Amino acid sequence: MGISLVIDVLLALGLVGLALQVVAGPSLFRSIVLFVVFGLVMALAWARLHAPDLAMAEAAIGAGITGALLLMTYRRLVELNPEKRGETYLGSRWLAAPVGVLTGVLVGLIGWAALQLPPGDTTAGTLARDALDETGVSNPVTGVLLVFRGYDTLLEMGVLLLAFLGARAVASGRAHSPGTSEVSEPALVGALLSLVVPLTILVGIYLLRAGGHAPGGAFQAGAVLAAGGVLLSLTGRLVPTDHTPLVQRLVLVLGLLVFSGMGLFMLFAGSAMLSLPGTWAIYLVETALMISIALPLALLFAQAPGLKGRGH
Amino acid sequence: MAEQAMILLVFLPLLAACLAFVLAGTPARVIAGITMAALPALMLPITVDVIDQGEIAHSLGGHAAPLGIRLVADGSGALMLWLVAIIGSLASLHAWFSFRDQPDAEGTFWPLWLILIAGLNGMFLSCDLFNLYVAMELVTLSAVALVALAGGPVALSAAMRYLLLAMLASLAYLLGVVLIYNATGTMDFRLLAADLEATPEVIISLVLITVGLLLKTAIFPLHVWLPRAHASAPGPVSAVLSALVVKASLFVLYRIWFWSGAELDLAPAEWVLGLAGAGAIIYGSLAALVQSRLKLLVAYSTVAQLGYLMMIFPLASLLAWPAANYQIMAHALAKAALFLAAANILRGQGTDRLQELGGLDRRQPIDLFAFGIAGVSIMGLPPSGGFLAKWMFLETAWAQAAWGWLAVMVIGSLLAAAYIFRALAGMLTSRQTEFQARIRPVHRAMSLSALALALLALASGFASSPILELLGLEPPGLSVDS
Amino acid sequence: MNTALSLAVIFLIINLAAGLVRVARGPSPEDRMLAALLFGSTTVAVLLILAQLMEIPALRDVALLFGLLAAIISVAFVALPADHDRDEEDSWR
Amino acid sequence: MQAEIYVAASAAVFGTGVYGLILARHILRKLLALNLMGGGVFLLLITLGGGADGPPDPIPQAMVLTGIVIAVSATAFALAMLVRLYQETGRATLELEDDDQEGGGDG
Repeated sequence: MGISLVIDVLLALGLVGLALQVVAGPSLFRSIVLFVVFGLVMALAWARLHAPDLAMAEAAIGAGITGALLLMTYRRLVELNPEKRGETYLGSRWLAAPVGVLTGVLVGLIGWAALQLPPGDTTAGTLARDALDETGVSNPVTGVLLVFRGYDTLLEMGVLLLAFLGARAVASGRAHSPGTSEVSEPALVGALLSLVVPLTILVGIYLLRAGGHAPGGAFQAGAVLAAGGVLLSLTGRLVPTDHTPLVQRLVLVLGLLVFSGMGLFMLFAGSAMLSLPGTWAIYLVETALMISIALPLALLFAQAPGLKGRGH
Repeated sequence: MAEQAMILLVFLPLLAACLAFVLAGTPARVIAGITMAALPALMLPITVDVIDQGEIAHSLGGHAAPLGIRLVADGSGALMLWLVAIIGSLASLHAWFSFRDQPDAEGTFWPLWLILIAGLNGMFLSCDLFNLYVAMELVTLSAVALVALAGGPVALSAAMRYLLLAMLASLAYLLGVVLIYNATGTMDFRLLAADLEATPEVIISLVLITVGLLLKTAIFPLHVWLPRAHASAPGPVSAVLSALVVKASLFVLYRIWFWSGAELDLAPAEWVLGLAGAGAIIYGSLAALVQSRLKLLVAYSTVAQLGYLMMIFPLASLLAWPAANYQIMAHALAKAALFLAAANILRGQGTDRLQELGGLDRRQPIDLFAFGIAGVSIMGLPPSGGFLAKWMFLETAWAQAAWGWLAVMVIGSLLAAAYIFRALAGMLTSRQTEFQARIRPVHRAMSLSALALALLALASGFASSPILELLGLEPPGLSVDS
Repeated sequence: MNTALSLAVIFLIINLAAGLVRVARGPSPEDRMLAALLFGSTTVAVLLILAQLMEIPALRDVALLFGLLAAIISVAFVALPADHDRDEEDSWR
Repeated sequence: MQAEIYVAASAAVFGTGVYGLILARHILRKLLALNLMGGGVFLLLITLGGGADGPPDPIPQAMVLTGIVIAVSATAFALAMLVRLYQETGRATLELEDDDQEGGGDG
């Protein structure tokens, strides 16, 4: 026990140190890279806290997709204004000390409060563990996400759709290509792509299938697929379109339609809303969710209403 | 029957949003219109059952709380849902005509709009702290996107400020919820009530939750994001933002305060909340008084009117409860009318600068009339709903000999009269302005939707008894005589 | 056995910290990205050992995911022209 | 003991995020700070959820998964809006505008 505690201390120190560097570092680009590293260390912390589901999600979404989005946005801002003029970091240096003290007090209060609370004996979580057998899946996290608190998951799909709709609402009209199709690309990119992209699909499907009994599930799988899409749009294999094609519009709402459609069917068949008729239904919903997670994430990265294959 | 209707209140707009997004164009508008028109119909069986049984509930997935999430419609919740149904459908009528000439924006507008409605209904029905977090994100992101839809630097930076502060608010709220879950093992805010004790840790988490919700509600001094965002949004969006969106987070605050925290003694905090409300009333009214643009005046008036809703905390009693709910309702109806009328005026005149709006009584009489009628309710003149709300508040303060709060509310009403009359006086002067180049046609239905809301605000003063009956269910955190 | 594994993890984490210095200092984007790739490989190793140490086999799946993401990062780096990131003390803070 | 370590770390990360959010002016930096704050909240949730000893509570894990997806959604939307704002104004910061500008939004 003693020596493995050193691991935790190192990870905790790493997290705090990285957070400080992200906030106080001198260059914005460096802060973004360090934020991605923060995500990776966080994934290790999740592993140490017996949360492999989260380690996957953090690596794929928290560090991976978010990091890619941040870097892409940084790049677009630099393109818009190569001189990076007129930007300063600290609004007013005299604020730094009082704000530091204030947040220090906040940190103390939160930490203290969290440690005071005695852990409850019977939590909703222990009930979920006990009731897991009814669900047909043996991964309790999947059970909670799809069965016990499926409503949260469904609304969350709405939030993801909103992010896409909002981004489309503020898009400036002209589609922007995140890839570098004009620049000649190194010869190895094509070869590597033909290896990595099928691999992302394979891993995605594997994670989806594994989600029932082991860590994994729709979110992790969707994020991995999205990473494949990010790759393809980065290398110009997928190019942005000005409008969202019908098929992609359907895919974007597929998860919502399938999940709530099945829920409503069960409701009007006399059962409870969002109750699922069997294990197959869980996998069906998860598959739909995976697809509807992957596409908006890839589109958000491309900052485009739609994508199409190059040459079409 | 009522349970199914309650679930459809969330899922009908959600599915309609998906369909509107997929089909786009004219079908999107038709789907949205049908959906919004169906909402009041869905409210009928719900209202009957709520009056009958006190409340209706449904455990989603068949898993009872605390394991699952349940939807609950009680009296005050039903009132809010009615407001969403009525204001939502009248604002949709306005949007039907005002967005018709912007096909690009319209394709995004209807899905966003329907998700916003679904999120609002979800917030008013939710009985689970974490589910409320998700529903709140649904409302916030769609609201921000709808503000940004107006385009242009002003709306975009207003939307950005709104989004950043709302994200901060969500995180503060979520942190509080995390601490609460750890203390009690449940997130159902009715079940919580039994487990919450006034230990310093619970107080800290309640403070975090409260600050987050106050930031989302834009209670003074956390209001900085509101006036710009509400004033620069498209007309129907401003109406729903001011009438409903800020009330939704306040409604959550009421629920946590008076249901979950029913057993706690929070007197000092109640006083602080009252002071924030008093600050909002005075500051918001004074700021509204000096605005040179109509929509900003209306937006600052929202800051002021939200202050009244804080008065329930220091005056906590069973008399203040219907007063606060009445104020939510009256303000929502009147403010939606004001924003729609102001949007019509801006559209018709090409400007909403007060000094350029002279002689409006001849050019846009219906909009001016709607503005005036709604203004009566904002000022709190009889026989409007606003009058009844303020009268109940004053009565409560009088009964408790709370002269300070009473004085603030009286001053607030006087200031409201001042800024409404200032706006009306500007628009009624016969000074004919020169340029009419930017005028765009205002469809009759757009004016009538504003007028309908204004008349409803006025009428809610007459029809008080069924509404008060709906509010009959008393939150446990309020006593008869405090 | 467990002590040995723990020590190995600690050693690898200290390696990560060393790599972090390159990420933070640069100076060239290639330095940063190589360090980030090293990061990926090292975390894969950490996860594999943790899977053994904590008896959570699923952590091997996590390691698999990390390996895939590291490959994606390398492609992304090759595909993205990164010349504008060279300046360390950019005025844009 | 493990719980104490991670509770301290999560509180410190959250606080660092708050500090950065208040002081940073570039919107991208504000978003980084908000994401750090989110990380702190999630870490606290899992740490308290009994990850340290005994079987971990699945409900906090599901909540954090939801939270991560919401965080990336909000961040992605904010980034898209930032690009547009930058195109329109040339600024990546929020200044308090004077209230006398003509607002759009008559639609």
